[in-house]
Amino acid sequence: MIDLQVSGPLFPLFVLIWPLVLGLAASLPSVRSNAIVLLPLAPLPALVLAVVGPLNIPTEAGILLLGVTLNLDINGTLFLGAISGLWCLGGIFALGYMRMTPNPAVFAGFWCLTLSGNLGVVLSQDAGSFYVSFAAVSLAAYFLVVHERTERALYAGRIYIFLAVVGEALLLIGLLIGVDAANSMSIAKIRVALADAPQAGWAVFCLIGGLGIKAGLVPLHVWLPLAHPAAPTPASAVLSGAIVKAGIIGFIQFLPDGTALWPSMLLVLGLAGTYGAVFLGLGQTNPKAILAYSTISQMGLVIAVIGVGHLTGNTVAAYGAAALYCAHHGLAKGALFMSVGMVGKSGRTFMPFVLFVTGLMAASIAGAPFAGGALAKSAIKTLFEDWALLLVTLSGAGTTLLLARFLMTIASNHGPEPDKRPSALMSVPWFVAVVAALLVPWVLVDRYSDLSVPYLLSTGALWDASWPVALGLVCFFVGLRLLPGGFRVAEGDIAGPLVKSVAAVKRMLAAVPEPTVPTIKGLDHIVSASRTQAAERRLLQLAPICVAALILAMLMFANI
Amino acid sequence: MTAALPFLVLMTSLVPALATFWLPENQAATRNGLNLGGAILKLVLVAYMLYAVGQGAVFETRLELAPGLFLLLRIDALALLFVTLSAFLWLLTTIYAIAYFGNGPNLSRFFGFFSLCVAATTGIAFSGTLITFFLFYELLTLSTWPLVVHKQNEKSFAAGGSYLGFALPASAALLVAIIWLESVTGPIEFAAPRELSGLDAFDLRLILALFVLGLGVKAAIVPLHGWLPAAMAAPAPVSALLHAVAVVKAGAFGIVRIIYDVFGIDLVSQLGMAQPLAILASITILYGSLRALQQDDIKRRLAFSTVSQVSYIVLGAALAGPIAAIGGLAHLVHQGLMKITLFFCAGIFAERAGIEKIHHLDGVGARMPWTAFCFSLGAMGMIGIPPMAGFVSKLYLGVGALETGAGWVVFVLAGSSLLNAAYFLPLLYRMWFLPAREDLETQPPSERPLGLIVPAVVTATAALGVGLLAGAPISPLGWATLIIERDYLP
Amino acid sequence: MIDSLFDLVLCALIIFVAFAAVSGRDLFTAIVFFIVYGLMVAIAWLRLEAIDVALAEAAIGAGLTGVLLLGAYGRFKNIDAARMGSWVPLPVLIVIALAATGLSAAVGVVLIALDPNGLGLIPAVNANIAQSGVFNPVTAVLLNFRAYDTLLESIVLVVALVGVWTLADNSAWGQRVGKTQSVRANGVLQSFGRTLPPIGLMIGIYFVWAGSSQPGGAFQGGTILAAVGLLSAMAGLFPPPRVNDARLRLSVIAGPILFLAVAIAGTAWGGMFVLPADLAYGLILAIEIVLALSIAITLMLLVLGPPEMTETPQ
Amino acid sequence: MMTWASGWLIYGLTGATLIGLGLFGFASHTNLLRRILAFNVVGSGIFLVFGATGFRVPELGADAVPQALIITGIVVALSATALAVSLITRHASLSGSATLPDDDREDR
Amino acid sequence: MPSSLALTAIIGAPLLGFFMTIVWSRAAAVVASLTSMVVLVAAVFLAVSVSAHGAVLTSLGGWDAPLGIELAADGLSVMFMIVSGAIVLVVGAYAQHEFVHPGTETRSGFAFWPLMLVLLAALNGIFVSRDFFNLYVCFELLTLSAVAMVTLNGKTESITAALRYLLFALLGSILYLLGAVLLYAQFGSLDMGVIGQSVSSSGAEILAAGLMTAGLALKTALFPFHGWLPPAHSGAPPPASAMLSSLVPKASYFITIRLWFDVMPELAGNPLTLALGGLGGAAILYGSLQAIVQTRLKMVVAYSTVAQLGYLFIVFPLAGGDSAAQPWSAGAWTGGMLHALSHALAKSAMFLCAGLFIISARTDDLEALRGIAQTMPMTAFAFTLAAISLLGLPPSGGFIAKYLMLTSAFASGGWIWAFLILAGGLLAALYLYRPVRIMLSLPKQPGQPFKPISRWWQVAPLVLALGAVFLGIGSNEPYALLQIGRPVAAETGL
Repeated sequence: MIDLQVSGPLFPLFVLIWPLVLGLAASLPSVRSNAIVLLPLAPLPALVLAVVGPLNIPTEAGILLLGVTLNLDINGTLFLGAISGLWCLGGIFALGYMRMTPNPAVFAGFWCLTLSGNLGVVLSQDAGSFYVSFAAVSLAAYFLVVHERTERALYAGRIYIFLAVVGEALLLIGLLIGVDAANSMSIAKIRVALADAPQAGWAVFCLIGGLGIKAGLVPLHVWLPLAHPAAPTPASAVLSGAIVKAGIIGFIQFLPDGTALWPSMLLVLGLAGTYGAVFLGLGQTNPKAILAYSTISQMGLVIAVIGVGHLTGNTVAAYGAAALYCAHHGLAKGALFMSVGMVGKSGRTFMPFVLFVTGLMAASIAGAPFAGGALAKSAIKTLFEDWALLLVTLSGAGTTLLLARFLMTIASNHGPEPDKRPSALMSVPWFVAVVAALLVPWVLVDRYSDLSVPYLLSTGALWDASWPVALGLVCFFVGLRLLPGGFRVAEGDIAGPLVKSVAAVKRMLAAVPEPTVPTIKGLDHIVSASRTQAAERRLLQLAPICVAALILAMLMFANI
Repeated sequence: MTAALPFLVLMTSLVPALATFWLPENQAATRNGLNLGGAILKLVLVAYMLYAVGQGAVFETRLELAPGLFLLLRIDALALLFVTLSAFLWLLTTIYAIAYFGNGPNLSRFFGFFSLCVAATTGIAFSGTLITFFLFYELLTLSTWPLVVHKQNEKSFAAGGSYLGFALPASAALLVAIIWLESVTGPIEFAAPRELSGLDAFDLRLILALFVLGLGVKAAIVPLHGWLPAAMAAPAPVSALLHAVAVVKAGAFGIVRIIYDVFGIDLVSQLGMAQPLAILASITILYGSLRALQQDDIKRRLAFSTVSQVSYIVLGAALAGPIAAIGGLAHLVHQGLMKITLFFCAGIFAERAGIEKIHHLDGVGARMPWTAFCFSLGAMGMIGIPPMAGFVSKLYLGVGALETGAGWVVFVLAGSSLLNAAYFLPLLYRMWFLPAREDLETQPPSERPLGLIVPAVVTATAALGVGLLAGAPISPLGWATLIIERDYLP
Repeated sequence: MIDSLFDLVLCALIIFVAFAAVSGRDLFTAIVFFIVYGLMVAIAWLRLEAIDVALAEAAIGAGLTGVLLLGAYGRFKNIDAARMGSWVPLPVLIVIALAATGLSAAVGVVLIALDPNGLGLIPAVNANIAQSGVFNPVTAVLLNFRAYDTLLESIVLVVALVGVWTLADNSAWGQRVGKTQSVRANGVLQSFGRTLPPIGLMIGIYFVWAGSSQPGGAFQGGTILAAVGLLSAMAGLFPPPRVNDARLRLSVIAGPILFLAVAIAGTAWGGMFVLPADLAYGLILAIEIVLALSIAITLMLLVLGPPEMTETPQ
Repeated sequence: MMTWASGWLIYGLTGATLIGLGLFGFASHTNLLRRILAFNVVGSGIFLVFGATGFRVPELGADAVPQALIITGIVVALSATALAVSLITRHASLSGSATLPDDDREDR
Repeated sequence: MPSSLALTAIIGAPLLGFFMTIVWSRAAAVVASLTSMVVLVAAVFLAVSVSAHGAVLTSLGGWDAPLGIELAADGLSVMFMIVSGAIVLVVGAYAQHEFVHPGTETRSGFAFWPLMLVLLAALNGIFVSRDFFNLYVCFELLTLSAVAMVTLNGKTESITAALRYLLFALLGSILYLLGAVLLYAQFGSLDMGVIGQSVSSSGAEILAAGLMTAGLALKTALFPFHGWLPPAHSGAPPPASAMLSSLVPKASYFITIRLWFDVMPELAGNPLTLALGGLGGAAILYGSLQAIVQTRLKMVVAYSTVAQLGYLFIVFPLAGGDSAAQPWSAGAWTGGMLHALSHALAKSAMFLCAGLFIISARTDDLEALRGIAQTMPMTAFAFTLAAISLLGLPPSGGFIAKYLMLTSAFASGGWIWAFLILAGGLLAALYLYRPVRIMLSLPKQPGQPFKPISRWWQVAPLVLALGAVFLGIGSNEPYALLQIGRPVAAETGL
């Protein structure tokens, strides 16, 4: 018998395969038109695994790929839970939001594939399956981005796929070096080996690049503000809430302990993203684009956390905090994107409620007191010191500013029919996401940081949470007064020049000629048949001379 | 039985080839039966050999051509890797070709030479001596030409001329290399590598360079690749043969043989030839991709893609490390599966919908879903998107490169992946996302007969499968590992 | 001394005449000088005690070759002077002259360096002539010791004849050979043609018969017979034969075929070309006679040339 | 002892001279008939050399083998001459030229 | 005894056939076929006998050398006889369609058969003769029959070509004869064996050898004496061309080889071998270039002969001179001989193909042959097979020959010869590719401009081409046979 070489619990494998099965099922003719129904079902096993799953019991399947190893550690559980939860909610939301969408089967199929990849990124403990998962999540998401097939969506898709492929390539380099250094596919071993391998610098650089593209690391972020607005809202929600996290997970998985240049770089780039995205986001008019920049900003913060964790050598705390922050951000950002969908389907009467809940969510992300976000923010703040701490704290103001701008933008976007209310299939998952975002950190904060709930309810902590938000609001209103029309930044800021330069390189290459076999046509002129033939036939006259010469040569040189 | 087995396997292709030549044009059933029967019989024999060789058996047939000039057929694991691929693809391509040509003209000639090509490829794979290799290599050159010019129009003849224009000087170089080497060492058998100390290092380098020159034409190493894009003038089954079953593979396989069984990795490294060869392969990888990017014709684009991809195999050999070698050898199969899928599909596009240019592909995905889907799978494999097979090769190559200290190669691999994406994704994009041409709309093309689409589906599935199940011992990767670990590692 | 002087003068004359033949101003002069040259060389052969060769040279080298050349010259009447050919350009001429001189000198040097007492195969011939069946050593060599050469030589003549015939017009095939002559009645040729043949016939037959013991033989005799035949034909005594006349063809090959048959029959006596000593004389004589006839006819036909379409003579 | 006055050598050297003379004529004329004539001069020169070397010891008479071979040679030369003359005649009647086309500069 | 009978038959039978075809021209084709069959059988019988008992030697008339003439058959001559017998047999079968006319006898219908048979006799005579003067007579026989064959179609160009051929050949004969005369003067013998035993490097020998070599080179059409060959071979009727191009130059080459390897190897200094090899190399390059620019198929094939004959002279530097005693000498020599044989087969096949094309298309203008492969696939295939052998591609006889020569070239460090051999192969690819391509192209007009040709007729060239290929596949026996009687005892093996 063929040895399947499987050991450990099979359920994690099922978690990954189940969405794929559903995805394939979507292509069945009988399912095709109602394929959206499958969306909420796909992440359910993962959710179960996250809730009840055993920790740190690896699953190994030797014959799959290059030997698949899956495992769930404590941070992974959180990521898995948040991600699968959001995917689940997004799926339900889609049931309501995308009832009449064209090609539901394609959407569902790739939704499931993306999901599977996303979950795989969390679970994978070997470079092969991580890469496969990462590729799945990156590339399949393309289909979510371009689902509506509009010019804009296709353009966004092009930029997205370009960066995704570049990211894959960079990731591949990093993985290759890592696998070689570790002489193993195991991510844990790679992480250790990369600490002092000869080409580790290259590897880490490429890993940061490849993963950073997904995580919206500045300056590789350009795809987010293009892709998010283009995608259907449920897709935007999972893109921003869950898919982006794949990069962060990668950082946590691969980055080795070390005190090289790169932790500082992460810190600087992260903070630059945090603030730069706020500025660029304020120049947007599309609410989803604003949210996308907000995601860049928030992820910048997480990246800075990872950087600082490595700088201080306190990676365990930093990863825990980052996981918590990501979990909250994922749910909250998902909820905010759903809000955009809700707004479109809501009449004037239902709007205040939507706006209120949305504001609540925005406040949570900004870190307003009592909200889950505040806890997450507190958790990461413990890692920073001095100026960095100040910058992180102040970023709350920036977030407030940006999200205030968001609220202002959606406030006028309600639907035309005054009494229209979104279906329950939309509002329920939306509401669940909001509640989860607000509550989950309260439940988990003590597991993922040194902080305790009582401390967080202390006045000092509340003040620390409040003033940046207040400052942000003040800035917002001052800004409104000073610049009533705002300012404009193109979606995807530097994407345009990027496209042009690629086209120019392509044109240059086309000018290089291609080697071919030389033709022999010119020979006719060199060897003029008629002339040489006449000459050679006349050689009869020269024959005696040649004969004499031959004999002379023999006489002179023969072996006498 | 065992002594005759290599000969028998060779005959499974050679006998149908020679018999087919004499069949009247209208005996289609006999012709198809002969060729399919041969292919199936061969697969059965190959399956048996896979089992036996996996257990450590070696088969040999030895014939004397002229005094001291042996025709030695020897089946080892490496030979079997190549033969398995070509036997499998031969069957599929035959099915495809039967459907493709229908009642076209000159089919006896076509299938005769086609099977002859496969026989030559089998011979190349089984060659146990340099001269045997050369004989079959030339037989391949000659039997391919009638296929390239099958359409007998100006363009095919230009392609055929280009093919011979590259291949014949290359044969000369190969012959010089073989004779030069053997004039010092005596006849060389792969299984018993000679002590090459009779030659000084400079001569050895020159000989190796000549070998590369001679084999590089078929392996389409830049700048010897010019014939391959031109050869796309041939019908699709021929392209499949050129790009996947036989020709380019023969060149790459030859380079592997030379490096591993004639010189030995250590000597190649000592001579300082490994790195230049790796650089050459890398340049080819990138150059082919860059060229592919500029092509407007689907088959030309695919051809340049082959230029790029085949050098992965060469690269694997040139890196002179076990892991890279495994990657290269696995890629021999992987590339074959993926590229043949692409050419099958390109053939269906051209034959059934008249699609030859890239901009004609718009919206074809919905009208020819199976074809487009298989094409997409193949393309993704080429890019190296996991879990398609291409990724596995790349991973091994990259790791192997790092292992031998050639870290720069990983950037080549990554760059190549990017470029592959750059020239394949627009095709997929057009197929799936752009609106269809009007005539496609009004007269949706058929993907029938089944003989056309089924082989494509099978190869696409196989390309996916060998990636998904790469860890299995009988996957190409597993087999390549067996080859390297059992036969080439001390 | 006087002998040597004679030799020197003769040689000087030969060279002078040869020079005139090679470089004579016009073609006709050259041919005439060539015939003279042939006769003088025949005298030289007499001085070298090679009477058989002298006969052959006079009959064939000078006579028949001269006739052939003169006949061809007659066909050149219609050719423009401009297309009669000329010398090659002077520089080439000089080089050719130098090369030719060098070659002559080389041969000369070699001759001088030869062993002056070289006997060649004289002892061998003398030792074996008794078994050859004939007394003339030259005939012994020709028809016994090296009979194979002679057989081939006789075949060369036939091949040349086939070659000459091949040059006919397709439409002329089956016609009479040669350009039919119209002879003036009672002209010189005709009276010659009436008187000379009987004499020639006698001489020819004598040569053939004498060949076995004295100088003479099939070729010389055959040549004279051929001359007789030619003269008779030109005099209109008998019409030239038709090219596809079976008797004609048979007579052309009769000699060689008999020769070959005897040669093959030799295998019965121990090997090809073996002639048993007691039968040798008779066989050789038979071969000589038949061969001479065949040679005569072949030579005559060679001179007459391929069949040409002409009106029948009045 | 060899002397310059030895009869055979005089004829031998004459033959050598004739060879050169004939070759010169053969190569230097473009007229075909003259070439054939020159060819015959070369031939008889060679035969003379042959015959002369067979007469090196006059006391024993002439060597019969060269004589026989010379006779054979003369007949062979005649055969060749006959074929050549026929060819030349035929060529002349077809092309109106007594030379080969490439040799005949006026022809072009 | 039976083997000397075979030796007799090999010359006697075609001579007998010659006579019979003259008087009995109605049955000429049958006589010719029977005769060449007898010759072939005798040659094969001789081959068996030679390989079993070594070279066969017989004295004609019971007179041993030096007085008499000796014939000998060793491996080399037997191989040449087999190949020429086979070629003549096939050509004869082919020519039945071209030179047999029912009803009244025609000029070419009469002349072809005796000429063919006497050509065969002359060839065999040359291959077995040990006597230099006898060789002269055989050469004259060969020359006259070959020249006569050139004139068979009666066109002005053919007459001109024949005339030029005759002049070159006569010059060659006469130089050779002078050489033979000088040898007799020096040694008192014309026998190869007698002379070979007493070579002393005297002036007479050197002059004689030089004259003979020059004369033979003229007859072999060695560059630059090749000017007569292309017009003669392309002007003759195709069956005649087939024999002229494949066999006739080989005869004089054969004697050149005998002269320098059997009789006087001591005289072959490096300058001589280099000069011959150099001329051979020049022939390869020049002939190939000319072949490339020709516009008529037969001219391409004829110039190809010029080039291919060049290979034969590369044997001299590789196996003669200082190389003679080296281990690689055997390979080079054998390679050269195999090349001569495989070229003979391939070239005769090509000319027969050309002949069929001419009959079908009424011209051999390359452009006019466009698409002829559709009408005559078998002939086109035969042409291509022959081309493969000429290119020296495996597994043909041409390949084995070139392989052996290249091996020797490398072993001896003779780079330049290796280069020439390879360059010749590549150039051959250039000049043979064009006709093949044109034949296989689709015709310009859809109509059928070609006259169909019976399949049986097309078999003839195919048989010869296959012979060239099988000479490579089964080169074991020929290789062994060629070694028998080879004078220099160097190592065998590749």
